[in-house]
Amino acid sequence: DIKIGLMVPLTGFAAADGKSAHEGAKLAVAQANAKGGINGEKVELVVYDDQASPKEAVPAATKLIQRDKVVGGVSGSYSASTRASAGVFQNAKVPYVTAYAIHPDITRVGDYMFRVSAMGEVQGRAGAKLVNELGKKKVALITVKNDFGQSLAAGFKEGAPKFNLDIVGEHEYSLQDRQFGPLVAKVKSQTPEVIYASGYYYTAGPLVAQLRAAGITAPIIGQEGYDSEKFMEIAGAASEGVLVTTSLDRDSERPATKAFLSAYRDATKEGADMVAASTYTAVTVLLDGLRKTGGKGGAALRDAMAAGKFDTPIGDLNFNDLHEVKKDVQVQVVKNKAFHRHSVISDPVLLAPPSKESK
Amino acid sequence: MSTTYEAVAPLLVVSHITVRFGGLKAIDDVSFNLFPGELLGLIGPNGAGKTTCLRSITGVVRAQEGSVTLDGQPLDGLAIEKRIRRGLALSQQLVKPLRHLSLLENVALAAGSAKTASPLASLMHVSESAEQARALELLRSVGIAERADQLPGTQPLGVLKRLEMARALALKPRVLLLDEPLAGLNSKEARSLAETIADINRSGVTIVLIEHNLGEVMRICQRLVVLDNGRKIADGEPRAVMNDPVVRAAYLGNDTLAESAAPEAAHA
Amino acid sequence: MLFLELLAQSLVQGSIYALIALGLTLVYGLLRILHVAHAGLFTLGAYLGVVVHNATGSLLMAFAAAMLGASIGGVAMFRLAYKPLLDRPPYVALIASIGLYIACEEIFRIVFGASGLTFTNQPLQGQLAIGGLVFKQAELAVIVFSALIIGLLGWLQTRTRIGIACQATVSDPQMAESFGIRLNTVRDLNFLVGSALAGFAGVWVAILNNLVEPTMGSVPAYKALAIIVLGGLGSVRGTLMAALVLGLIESFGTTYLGKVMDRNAIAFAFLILVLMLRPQGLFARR
Amino acid sequence: MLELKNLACGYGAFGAVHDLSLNLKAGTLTALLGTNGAGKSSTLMCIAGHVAQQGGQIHFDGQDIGQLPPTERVRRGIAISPEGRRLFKDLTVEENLRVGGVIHPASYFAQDRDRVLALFPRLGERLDSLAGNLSGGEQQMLAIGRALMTRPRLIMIDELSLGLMPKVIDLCYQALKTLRDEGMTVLLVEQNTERALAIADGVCVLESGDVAWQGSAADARNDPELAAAYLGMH
Amino acid sequence: MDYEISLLTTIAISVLFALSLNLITGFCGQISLGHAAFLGVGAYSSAMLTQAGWPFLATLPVSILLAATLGVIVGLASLRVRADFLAVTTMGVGFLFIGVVRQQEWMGGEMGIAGFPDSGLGDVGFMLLCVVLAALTAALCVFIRRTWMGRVFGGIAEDEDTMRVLGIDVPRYKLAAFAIGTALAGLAGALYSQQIKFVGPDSFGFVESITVLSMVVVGGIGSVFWVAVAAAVLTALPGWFQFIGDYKLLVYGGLLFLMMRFAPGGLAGIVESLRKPKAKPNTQAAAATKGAQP
Ligand SMILES: Nc1ncnc2c1ncn2[C@@H]1O[C@H](COP(=O)(O)OP(=O)(O)OP(=O)(O)O)[C@@H](O)[C@H]1O
Ligand SMILES: Nc1ncnc2c1ncn2[C@@H]1O[C@H](COP(=O)(O)OP(=O)(O)OP(=O)(O)O)[C@@H](O)[C@H]1O
Ligand SMILES: [Mg+2]
Ligand SMILES: [Mg+2]
Repeated sequence: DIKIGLMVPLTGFAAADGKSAHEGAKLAVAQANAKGGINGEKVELVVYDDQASPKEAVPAATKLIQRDKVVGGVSGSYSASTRASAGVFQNAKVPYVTAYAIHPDITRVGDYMFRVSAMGEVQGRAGAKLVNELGKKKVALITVKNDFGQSLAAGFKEGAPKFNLDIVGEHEYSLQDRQFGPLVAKVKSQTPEVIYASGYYYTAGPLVAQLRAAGITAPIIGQEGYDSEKFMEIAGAASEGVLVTTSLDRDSERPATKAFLSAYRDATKEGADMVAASTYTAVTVLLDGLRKTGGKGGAALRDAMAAGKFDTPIGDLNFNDLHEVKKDVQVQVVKNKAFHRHSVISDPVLLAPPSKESK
Repeated sequence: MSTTYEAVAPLLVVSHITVRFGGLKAIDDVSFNLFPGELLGLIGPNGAGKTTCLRSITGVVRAQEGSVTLDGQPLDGLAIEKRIRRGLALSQQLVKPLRHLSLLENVALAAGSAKTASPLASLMHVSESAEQARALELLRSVGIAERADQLPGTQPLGVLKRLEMARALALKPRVLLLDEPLAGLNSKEARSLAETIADINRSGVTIVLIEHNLGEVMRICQRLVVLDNGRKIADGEPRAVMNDPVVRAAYLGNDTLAESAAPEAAHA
Repeated sequence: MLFLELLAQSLVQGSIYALIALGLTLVYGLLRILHVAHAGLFTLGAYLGVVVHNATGSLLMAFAAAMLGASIGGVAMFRLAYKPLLDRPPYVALIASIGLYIACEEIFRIVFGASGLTFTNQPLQGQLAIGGLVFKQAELAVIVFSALIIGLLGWLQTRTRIGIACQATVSDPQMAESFGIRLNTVRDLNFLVGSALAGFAGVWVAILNNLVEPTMGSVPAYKALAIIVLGGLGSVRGTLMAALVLGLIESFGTTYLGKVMDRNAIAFAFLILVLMLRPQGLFARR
Repeated sequence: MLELKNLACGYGAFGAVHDLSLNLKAGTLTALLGTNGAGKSSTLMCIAGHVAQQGGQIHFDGQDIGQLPPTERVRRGIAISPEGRRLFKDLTVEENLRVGGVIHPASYFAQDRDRVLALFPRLGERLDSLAGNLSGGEQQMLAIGRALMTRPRLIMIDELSLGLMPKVIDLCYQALKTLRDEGMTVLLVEQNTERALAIADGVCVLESGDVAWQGSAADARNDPELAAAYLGMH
Repeated sequence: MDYEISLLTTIAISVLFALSLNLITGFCGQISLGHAAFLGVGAYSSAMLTQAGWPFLATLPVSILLAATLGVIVGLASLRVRADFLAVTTMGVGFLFIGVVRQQEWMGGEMGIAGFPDSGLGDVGFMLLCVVLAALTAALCVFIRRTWMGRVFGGIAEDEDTMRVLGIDVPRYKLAAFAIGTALAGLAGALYSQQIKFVGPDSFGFVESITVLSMVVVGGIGSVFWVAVAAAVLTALPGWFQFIGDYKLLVYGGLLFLMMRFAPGGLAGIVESLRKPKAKPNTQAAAATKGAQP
């Protein structure tokens, strides 16, 4: 058998995303095995729970490599733990594909690191462009206080001057907040034309509901953290019209996307979210690479992946010299309690991921 | 004896201290002197403020007004432990041994005060044998040596009282403050412990003794200070104080003197 | 206007805090246990509330189920977990309680899923305008209920024989028995009432957020401790004041100090400041 | 009214009292004497239901109460003023008295409290103080007062005179006499042997958990050997 | 083999960290629910200094010093508040620490610090360093236990008022306990940052503080050997439990609870009761002595 590793937060505060990531990865492996595996060998997915904690991640990653002898790994986890496990994979020269963690340093750890999602900064810049395309100028920026929110905000603020946006207020909240009374009151007092609010569905749901309840009607722009059916469930009617920048286009005509969405629903009886799609993608990218090397890992696998082009549910991917992907950002809008295509932001310059030269 | 003290400089001077607890004046402008080598009895009705007075001397409670000086040096504002290190020792009315140590170790801990003067010093010393030897001696002197290795948790009150005294003595104090050391002892035991106290006094330790056991107080004290309702109402030679009608009214209850204290006092 | 809205929001937040912390105050006041697992009962209440409401559509049933479930859970915790540990040092019960809380969180996750539950028909979402301020019905209800309950408990605790009997068991349980106070009854009762309150608070928070997650108790788990300590440990009046003050500090603090510290840090900076000035808390029992 | 038959009690494996038989008639005062550690306090706490009974029986009003919980014993009329006072430190003096009367209807309270305050006027001045802040003597008064609040038929007082000033000791003994004459049964533990013997009807002397002497107080007073050997009198 | 080395390193760091709390909470009785903050101080200072070009070993003294300085400040708080108030105050210190660090761009803010140079000791060398330091810490603890300082700490843990009446400068001893304990935590932090190669605010939060406290309590508060054992076991546990994946934390929480419920004295308590199965005062007696304060 060929073993690949998955680091994922099955327990702890990030367990909800961990579950999606796990399902996505399982689906990718199952599909590969159904097609006869790699070189006739079955693929085995070795899953370790890292609780999204760096402390748990290091021993788990070491174990994946030393005990289970995986030829490649996928991180379906958050930035902090991914950053910690990345070092272990790099040292062992085992390719490691990050699904949705956005910490910029992950790919800088070394040449065995890959990332299939757009980094926070890139999405933030796309957000700024979206505001401009909506024809609005006065923005209130609401930021979830963690690495995800911080990098989104950084990207947004980087993009804002390019489009002459006027940031009328910056607000922060913590990951555990579900009650936003004071924040909402302050936003209201600033009368923004549009709100750029980062968060995850479990913070964004209550946040959007409370913004709307306070009578704020300005459009709300969220990002891939919102990208879950749960968001509509929680925010209810208030979610209608919310825009989301993400990597998954629900109305896409691309075969890879459609196939994934239906296969995921068949497998789990639930709609796929961004985390599931990204992790699925990360695993398929790894498996594609393995197919090219005939199951061999190490430098061969790294080079195969670095050189490859991949047709995935979240778009056609190829990696730059820092092993970041360059791709368009999908804008989805909530209509009738579901995500639908709103527009696509494609701007190769604005959306350029960092490369070896940059920074 | 008491008359000669006026010539000597007092060892401990309590001057005009007042202690309030909320609205209650537990001590109201009390002053007295303690002369070197003296055994002073501090008596008075329940709630008169005797314990509070001792505690304000040791700094356990802060006096709002007045000052306490030891050997001419003011103690005001000093923390308890600093005062203790200047040579005070307190045997409390509410007995509080350390429950995880044996009686011997309880006393030995106090006996090691030289080694515990500062954290750094304490880190330099390991051996406890000298202190244990002294502790055993002290336990013997208060009569509970045979229980040295037991834990205090299960000891009857009388034993704890003596332990408390041994521990205070282990600090080698210049002034020993005793709060009802005889309570809970029968008369024979009280007599012998009082004897011990007198011996300690003769060995050069100045003592303030709070006691309701008037018989023993009259027998061993050289001078009495009487508090009532937070005020000092008498100060002087025991017999004279006891015959003071104000004291009798406040403390003894007029008719009962005959029954208890008087005969004791008489043959003291 | 902003000022008024912030004030109103701090009142809402303070009331929620008060509801959660009250049950804990009762338990702490009686047994001096830092009962972290209280937050687990709070979460249990929230889950039961949502599940029952979704099944029956009745808010009354939802509250009844939540309070009943939480109080059964609470009494069970006391009997099985804390009672044998009462004469141990307090951190033993604390760690046991933390273990219980972790287990609770995990059980909720395994049973109800990691991504949480929502109301199919979210109740009490109507809006009311009072003096230019807009409140949700649910927000007003929280304020009113916590005021009522706190009033009642305060009266029970300080004015009635039951209250005094409870407090007697704190100082010296054995002697309290010797004066005819049935220790087990008093303690069960306290856990019953305290846990029911936790369940009650859980349903309200569920309604306000329309989201019940396995980890929703993790903030209350420590915030409530901070509140009861700030309030002076064990006093109902103090808990109320501390909860409101904390709501106020957090609302204004995050609005004006958000750049320097986060919400927790603001709350705890205030707590530390208060404790340095008043080591016995804002309102010591006397 | 209280009858101890071959009572043995102690802590875990340790026996504090081995074989104590004692018969208290209603309206009498019995002094339980002995040196430190003899087992007096253990006996009282065993009767109150707090120290494990290891053997024998406790009959109260002819019924075996050995299995009853403490809460039940006090309802039957047994009150204790324990060694160490064991006040409810965080409650005020008044509240301590209230707890004392908690088994009775609230309407009894004012009357019972006033009776206690008449006995210990000092407590009246300190009604709103926390019990933990009282002076040693005041605490002792409160402990006795609290026991009286239960309207006991048998009152057990451990170390009555401990920490009390002579005047109050007199008052207490006076009060005990009165109570006894009103029909209350008293079981008294005292170190102040002289005072106890002067008032007691019966005497029991314990020594290391065994009965060393038992009889009427009159006999005890006239037995110099007893006084010297066990009672520490001189 | 690498896995064992990595695990051993993690365990050694945990042991060191747990012993550092044991000194404060176990020896001196000052309960702390914010001990991870000191781990954080050590980790951040070492990470930032190595990033600035310092050799790793040279950052150790700085980490120790900074953590101890903060520790003494918190120790000052312990002079004002006691028991449960202290517990919650220290918990507040923990939240304050990460709350402030979060907002500091120069400390990496939410993103934390990553990508700092290696210690240069190699995996085995670093593991040996950690193990030796943990062993030295254990030895120091055992030594402190045997000195007069240990006796004084024990007394303070039980009843500081009485210790004052014995003329012992309780504030200075408490500060000493905090200084030594937090200095060691700072050392553990520096090692931690080297091992994980990433420090971020969330790694030093309440959960971490609770985890280390549970190591101390599960081991048996105050016992050097058993606390070290508990730290090792609880650290390795999640790894062993990988196979139960989804139920990992449930089992962990459950074990924590059962351990306290049935062995409140911790591992040390279990061993104690095995050694002499008979004695142990029954609960009634214990309650009696607890209440009996004349
Ligand atoms: N911490 C305190 N808070 C409030 N009141 C107090 C405090 N300590 C003592 N008091 C009150 O101050 C008065 C004096 O108490 P103190 O203990 O000094 O009396 P005492 O003379 O030692 O009496 P006793 O002989 O009964 O021990 C008492 O009425 C007592 O209730
Ligand atoms: N909680 C306990 N656990 C174990 N042994 C105890 C406990 N309490 C008391 N003892 C032991 O029981 C014996 C009897 O103690 P008790 O307190 O009954 O004596 P006492 O006659 O009341 O003495 P005193 O006059 O000093 O109060 C003593 O040896 C004592 O050490
Ligand atoms: Mg006194
Ligand atoms: Mg006794």
